[in-house]
Amino acid sequence: MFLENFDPLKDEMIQIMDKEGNIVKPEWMPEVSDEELLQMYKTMRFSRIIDEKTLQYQRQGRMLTYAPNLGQEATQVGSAAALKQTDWVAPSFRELGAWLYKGAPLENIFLYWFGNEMGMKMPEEVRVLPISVPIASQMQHATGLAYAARYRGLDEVAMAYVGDGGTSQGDFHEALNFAAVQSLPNVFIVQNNQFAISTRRKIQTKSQTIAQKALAYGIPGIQVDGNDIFAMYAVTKEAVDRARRGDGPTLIEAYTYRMGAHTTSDDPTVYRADSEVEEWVDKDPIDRFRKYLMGKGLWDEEKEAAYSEERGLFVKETFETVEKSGLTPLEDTYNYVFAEKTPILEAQYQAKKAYYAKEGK
Amino acid sequence: MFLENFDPLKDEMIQIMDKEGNIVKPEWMPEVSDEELLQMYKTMRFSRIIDEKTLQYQRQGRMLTYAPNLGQEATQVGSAAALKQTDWVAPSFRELGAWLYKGAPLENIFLYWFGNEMGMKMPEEVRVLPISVPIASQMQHATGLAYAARYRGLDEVAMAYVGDGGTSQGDFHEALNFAAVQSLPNVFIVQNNQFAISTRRKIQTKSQTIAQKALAYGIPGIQVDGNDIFAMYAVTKEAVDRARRGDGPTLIEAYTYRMGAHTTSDDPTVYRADSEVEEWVDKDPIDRFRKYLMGKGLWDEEKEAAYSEERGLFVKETFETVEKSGLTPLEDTYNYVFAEKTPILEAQYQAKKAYYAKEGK
Amino acid sequence: MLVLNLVEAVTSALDVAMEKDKNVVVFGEDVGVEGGVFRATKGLQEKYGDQRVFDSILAESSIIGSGIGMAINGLKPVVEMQFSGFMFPGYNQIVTHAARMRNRSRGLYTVPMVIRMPYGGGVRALEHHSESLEVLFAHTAGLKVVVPSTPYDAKGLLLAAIADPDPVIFMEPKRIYRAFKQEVPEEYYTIPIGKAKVLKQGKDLSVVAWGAMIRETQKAIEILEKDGYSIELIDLRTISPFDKETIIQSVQKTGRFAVVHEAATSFGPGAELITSVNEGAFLYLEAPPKRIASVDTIVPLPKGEHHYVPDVDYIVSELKTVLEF
Amino acid sequence: MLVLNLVEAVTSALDVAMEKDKNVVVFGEDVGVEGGVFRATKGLQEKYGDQRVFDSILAESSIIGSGIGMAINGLKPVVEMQFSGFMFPGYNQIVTHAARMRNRSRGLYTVPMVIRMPYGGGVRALEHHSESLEVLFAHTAGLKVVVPSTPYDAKGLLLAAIADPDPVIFMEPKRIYRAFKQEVPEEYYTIPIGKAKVLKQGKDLSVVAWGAMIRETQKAIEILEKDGYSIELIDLRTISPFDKETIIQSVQKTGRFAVVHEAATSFGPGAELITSVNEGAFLYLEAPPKRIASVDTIVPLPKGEHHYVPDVDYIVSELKTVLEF
Ligand SMILES: Cc1ncc(C[n+]2csc(CCOP(=O)(O)OP(=O)(O)O)c2C)c(N)n1
Ligand SMILES: Cc1ncc(C[n+]2csc(CCOP(=O)(O)OP(=O)(O)O)c2C)c(N)n1
Ligand SMILES: [Mg+2]
Ligand SMILES: [Mg+2]
Repeated sequence: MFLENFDPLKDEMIQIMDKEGNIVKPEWMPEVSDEELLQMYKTMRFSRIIDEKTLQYQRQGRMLTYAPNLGQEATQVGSAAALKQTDWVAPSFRELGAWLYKGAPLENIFLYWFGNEMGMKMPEEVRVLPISVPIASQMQHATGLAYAARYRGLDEVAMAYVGDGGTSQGDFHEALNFAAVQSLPNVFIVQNNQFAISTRRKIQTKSQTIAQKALAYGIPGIQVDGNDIFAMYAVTKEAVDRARRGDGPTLIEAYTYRMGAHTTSDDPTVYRADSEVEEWVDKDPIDRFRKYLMGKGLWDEEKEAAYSEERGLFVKETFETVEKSGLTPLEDTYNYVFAEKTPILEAQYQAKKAYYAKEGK
Repeated sequence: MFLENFDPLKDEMIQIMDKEGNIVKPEWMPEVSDEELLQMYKTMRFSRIIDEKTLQYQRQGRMLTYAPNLGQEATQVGSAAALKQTDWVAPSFRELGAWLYKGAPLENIFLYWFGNEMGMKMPEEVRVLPISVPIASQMQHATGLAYAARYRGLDEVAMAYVGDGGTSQGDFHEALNFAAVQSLPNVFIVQNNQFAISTRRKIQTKSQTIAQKALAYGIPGIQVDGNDIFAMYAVTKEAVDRARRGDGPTLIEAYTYRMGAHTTSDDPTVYRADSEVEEWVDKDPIDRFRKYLMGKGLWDEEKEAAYSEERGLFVKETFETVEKSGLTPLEDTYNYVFAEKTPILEAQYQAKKAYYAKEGK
Repeated sequence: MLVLNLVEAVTSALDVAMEKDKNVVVFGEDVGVEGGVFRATKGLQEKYGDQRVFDSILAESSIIGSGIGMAINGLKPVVEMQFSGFMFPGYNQIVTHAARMRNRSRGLYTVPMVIRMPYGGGVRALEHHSESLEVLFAHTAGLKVVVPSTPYDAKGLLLAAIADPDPVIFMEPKRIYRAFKQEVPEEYYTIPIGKAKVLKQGKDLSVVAWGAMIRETQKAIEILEKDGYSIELIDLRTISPFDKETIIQSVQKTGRFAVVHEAATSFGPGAELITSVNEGAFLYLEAPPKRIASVDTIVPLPKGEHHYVPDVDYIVSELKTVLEF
Repeated sequence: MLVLNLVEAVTSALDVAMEKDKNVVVFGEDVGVEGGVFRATKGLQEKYGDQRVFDSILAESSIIGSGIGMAINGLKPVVEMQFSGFMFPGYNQIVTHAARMRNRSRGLYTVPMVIRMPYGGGVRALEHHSESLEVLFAHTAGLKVVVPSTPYDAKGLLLAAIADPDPVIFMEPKRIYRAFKQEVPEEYYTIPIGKAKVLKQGKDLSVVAWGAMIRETQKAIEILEKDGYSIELIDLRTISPFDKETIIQSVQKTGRFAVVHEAATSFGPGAELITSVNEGAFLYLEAPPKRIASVDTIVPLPKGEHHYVPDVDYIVSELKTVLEF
C-alpha cells in the first residue's frame, strides 16, 4: 500500500493522525485491536515515565550517564509493535520504547545504565541484541540475523534502528546494500530526531530526505511522521510483512525530534533554542495518541492518573532495587570473556583474588 | 546540459559515438581541438600497448603482478582529459590511462609495478596520488584535497576513481556524503567494468544503475558509455566545470568492461565465458575512436603503424631500463617512514647495515 | 590419508566441517564462484550450494558484521579476509562486537565465528598484501589467534577453531600455502587451541616461532646444530591465549630464549613472550632474551622486502649472539 | 601565565596554533558549534570561522581520510575522535594511508596531521568510552604516539605534534582533563616528541608511566618512600618513538624496573618497555621487571571498572614485590 506508491524523492511524509489526534487518512488506518492500542499507548507512557524519573535520579547523583528518548516514543513503539515476538531487533542505544514493547524487564534496563553488564542479559525471548554504542555498526548484525533466519528456515524478521547521524557511517551503507543484494528479511528504521548530539541533520547529509537513500540500494524507502503512532505502525507493518514474504528489506525514515538532551552529559542549550523544542512539544506523540484514545472512549483522565501512578511507583521500586545491587563481582568480569577462562585469564583472576584477600578488599 | 536533465533512475546511458565510430548525438558533441583529439587517442593507444607488452613481460617472468586496464581506456582518458594540469586525481590502481594523460612517466609506472616505491615518486606536476590498494579508501582523500583547495582559494578540482566493487565499501558512501554536505569541488568516477575480481556487478548492489546512488547524497549522478571517449569527456567536463564553479560534486558511472584478467594472478576463465568477452571486444573503445578519427581524416593506417611501433619501442626500452634498476637500497626502506629517522629506526638501520657489512651482503 | 599442501588442508578442513554441521557457512570476497583468490574454498560452492558458500559484497565490515549476526542466530560462519591487510575496514566489527558480544550480554549471545586471513610476506606482492598483524588481535580481549605452520596443523587447528564457542582469528601463512605437502587425515580431527608444540628438544636455547617462520628457523637451527649447539624449537600455534607454560618450562631447562617473527619489532608479539619469560623464568636466564623480527619500517614492496623479514642467515647470526652470550 | 586544566591547555594549544598558522584546521564530531563533547575546541569556531573549525559528518573514516587529503594539499588538520574507542572505523585510514603516504610516495606526499583522542578509563562511562589503545598505533610504522600527563605538557606536546611533519596520534587522558590546574604559558612553546621526562630521581627502582597513571604512580611512590625506598619516576610522554635511552640509563642506575599502564596486559605497551630493558640493561637487573597494568578482560562497565585499572594500592603492592625481590 505505502511502499509501492511512495516516491521518496517527492519529500512527502506518511501521516495518518495529526497532532490533535484526528485521523486524517482513514483509508490508511491500520487494523489494531483495542487491546493492542492500549498496549502501545501504555508502553509509550511507561517509557516517558521511566525517562522522566531516571533524569531525576541522575540529577540527584543516583544514576550514571543516561540517554533519554523523550519525544521518540511513537517511532519506537509503533515500529516494534509491528514485529512478532520471535522477530529480532538490533538496537542502537536510544530505543527504550522498542525494548519495552519487546518485553525487556525494566530492571535489566536500569542495571545496564547503572553500569552493570548483567543488565544486557535479557530473558531469551526478548530477542533484542544488547545496546550497541559504536554508531551504525549494529545494522550489519541485523543482516546476519536475517541471513541466518532465512538459511535455517525460521520465520524471523530482523529490524535495526539507527539515528540520523548514524546514516553517515559506512556501516549504514554496507548493511543496506548487503540486505538488498541478498533480499534479506530486514527492516531498517532511521530515527531521524534531527540531531546527532549537537550536529544537525542537514550537516549529516544533503539529500532532501533520508528515505531516498534507499534508492541507492534498489529497495523501498519511505518517510513517516515518527510522532504518529499509526503511521509508524502501519508502514512498519507493511515492511515487516514484505520482509517476511521474502521480498527484501525496507528503509523507513521516522521523522521525529529528540526533545531531551543527547545524554545527561549533554547541554543542548549550547546548540539549540528552547523555542525550537517547544514547537515539537506541540507535536508530542503521546499527547496526540492520548487524545485519540480518549476520543474513542478507550482512555480517560482517571485511567491516565492511575496508570501513571502505578507505573511511577513501579519505576521507583525497580530503581531502588537496582540501586542496591552494588558492584560487579570480580569473577563476573572474567567469566564472560570466553566460554572458558583461558589459562592467562585464570592466572590474572587468581592473582587479583589473592590480592583482594590479602588487602581485605 | 547532461547533469540537470539526466534521471539516473531511468537506466539511461549517455552515448555520443556508437561502436562503429558514428556520432549519434551530434548536439552533445564536445568541442575538442584536433590536437586534443589526437592526444586522447594516442594516450589510449599508448595505454593499450603498455598493457599488452607488460602482460607479455609478466608471462616471461620478467614482471611481478600487474593489473591491466584493457578495455577501460576511454573511461580513463576521457575523464582525465577533462581536468586541468593543476587538478588532482585520487586513483585506485587500474587507471593507467589517467596516469598517462596527467603526465606520469612510464618509467615511474613500471618501477612501481616492478616492486619499487620510487615509482610513486612522480614529478610534482602530475598531481595524481599514489596507487591506493585498499578499495575505495582513496575517495576520502579526494574530499580532503578538494576541501583544502577551496579553503586555500586554489582553482583545483579533485577527481577520484573507484571500481564497481568499490561502491560497496563504506568509504564510498562517506566520501560522497561528505563532499555533498560541504559542496566540494569533487568528481567521482566509478569505473563499472562489471567485475570485482570474479564477483559480478549484480552481486555488489541491487540498484539498477550505480549512477542512481548519487540520489542518496542529493547530488547529480549519471551513467555514461565508458567505451565512448566523447561521452566520457563531455560528461566529465560538465561535472568538472560544475565542481570548479563551486556547485559541488558529481557521481559518474562509466559503463565499461574489464577485457583482461583482474591481475596477472587471476584466471578469469574460472568465472566467465570467452563469448562474453568477445561481445565487448566488439565495443572496444580504441577501435571506435580510431574509426571516428580516420573518418575525419585525422588518422590513418600508416600513422597508426608508425605510432604503434615508436611507442612499442619506447615501452620496451623503458621496461629494460627499469628491469636493470635492481633492488631497493637498504636506506630507502628507512628514510621515508618519517621525515627524520627516529632513534629506534636509526638503531635498527645501523644494526642491519652492520650485519650486511659483516656478512658481505 | 591425503597428501596436501597447507591451502589444500584448509579446504579439506572446511569441507569436513561443512559436511559435519550444516550450520557452517562460508563467505567472503570471491570465495564462491571462484573458490577464493588462493583457491582455499575451491569446490565448496559447487558441493554445498550458494546459500552456504557465497561471494560477499566487497566490504569487510559487512562480512564480519553480518557474520556476527549469523553467529548469534545459530550459524557458524567461517569468513575470509582476502588478505590480512584488508581486514582493517572490518576491524571495528572484530574489536567492538565479535570480541565483546559474549561479555556484553553476559553469555546470552555469543559469536562462534572464524575469521580466516592469509598473512605475511615473502610472496613478492603488492602493498598491503604482506602484513603480520597478530598483535592487533592478541592485544584485544575476547579473541583467539591461531597460526598453523603445516598442512596437518592447518586442518586440525581450523577444525578446532570452527568448533570453538568464541571468535577465532585464523591466520594462514600464505608464503607456505604451497611450499610442501604432508599426510593429512581425510576425516575430522582437531588440534587443541592454546597448546604449543615442541618441534624439537634441545638443551642450550629455547626458540619460539610460528607460521612461515618455523621453516626459516628450522633451517637456521640445522646450521647452528652443526656447530654443536642443541636448540629447542617451539611452534607456538596459538598466539592468544599462548602456551606460557610450555615456554617457561623450556626456558627453565635451557636458560636462553629467542623468538622469531614476521611482525614488526616494536610493540610486537616477541615483546610479550620475552616479558612472559621474564615473569616466569627470570632467574634461569643466562643471556638476555632475543627477538628476531621484521624491522619497524613500512613493509617494503618486493624489491626491498628482503630488508624487512628475517631470513635464515639473519636468524643464525642473531641466535648465535644468544648462544655465545 | 594562564592557570589551566588539561583540557583547557589543549584548547589553548589549538588556539595558539591556529593563530600562528592559517593552514591549521580543526574538525570532528561536534567540535564546531558545541566546541566538542569535552569542550576541547570551545570558542574556536566563533574565533576562526566555520571553514577552519567545523562539525564533520558522523564518520571517523571520513574524518581521517579527508584529513589525509587536506594534509597532502597543504593544510594541517587537527582532528578529534570523540573517544578513542570510536577511532576504529577510521583505523583503516590511519594505518593504511596516514602512516604510509610519505613512504609510499617516497616523500612526495606527506601527512602532517594530528589525530586527537580522549582515552582511558576511570570516568564511569559507557562501553567503548574507556579504552587505552596505545599499542594499536605504536606497533604501526609511520605513526607517532604522544600522551601528556599535565596541562603544561599537553599544550607543549600538542604544539609539537602540530608542528611535526608526520601524523601524530595525540592521546588525551580524559580522566585528568579537569583533575588539576597548572601554570601554562599563554604563548607558543613546544615540548619535544620522543623525549621522556624524569619526574623524580631515585636509586632503588625505575618506574615508567604516562597519562593518568602518572598521578596514581606518584601517590604510590609517596607511600613507598615513607618506608625508605627511593624510586625514580619517568613520564614517558611519547609512546612511539619512545625514549629508550632515558629508561635504560635509569635502570642501569637502579637495577629494577616497573611500568604502570592502563592498557591491557598481554601484548601491551609494558611488554615493549620490559623487552627494551632486557635488550639494554639486562645485566643490571636485580629483579624481574614488572608490568602493572589493566587485566586482559573487556573493560568493564562502571560497576566493575575498579577490577580493571591498577589503583594506588595495587601499584604499591606490586612495586613492593619488585623492591623486595
Ligand atoms: C563510531 C562512533 N562514533 C562516535 C560515537 C559518539 N556518539 C554517540 S551518540 C552520537 C550521535 C548519534 O547521533 P544519531 O545517530 O542521530 O543518534 P541519536 O543520538 O540522535 O539517537 C555520537 C557521535 C559513537 N558512539 N560511535
Ligand atoms: C579493502 C580491500 N579489500 C579487498 C581488496 C582485494 N581486492 C583488490 S582489487 C579487488 C576488486 C576490486 O573491484 P573493483 O572495485 O570493481 O575494481 P576493478 O578491479 O574492477 O578495477 C579486491 C577485492 C582490497 N584491495 N582492498
Ligand atoms: Mg539523531
Ligand atoms: Mg570492477
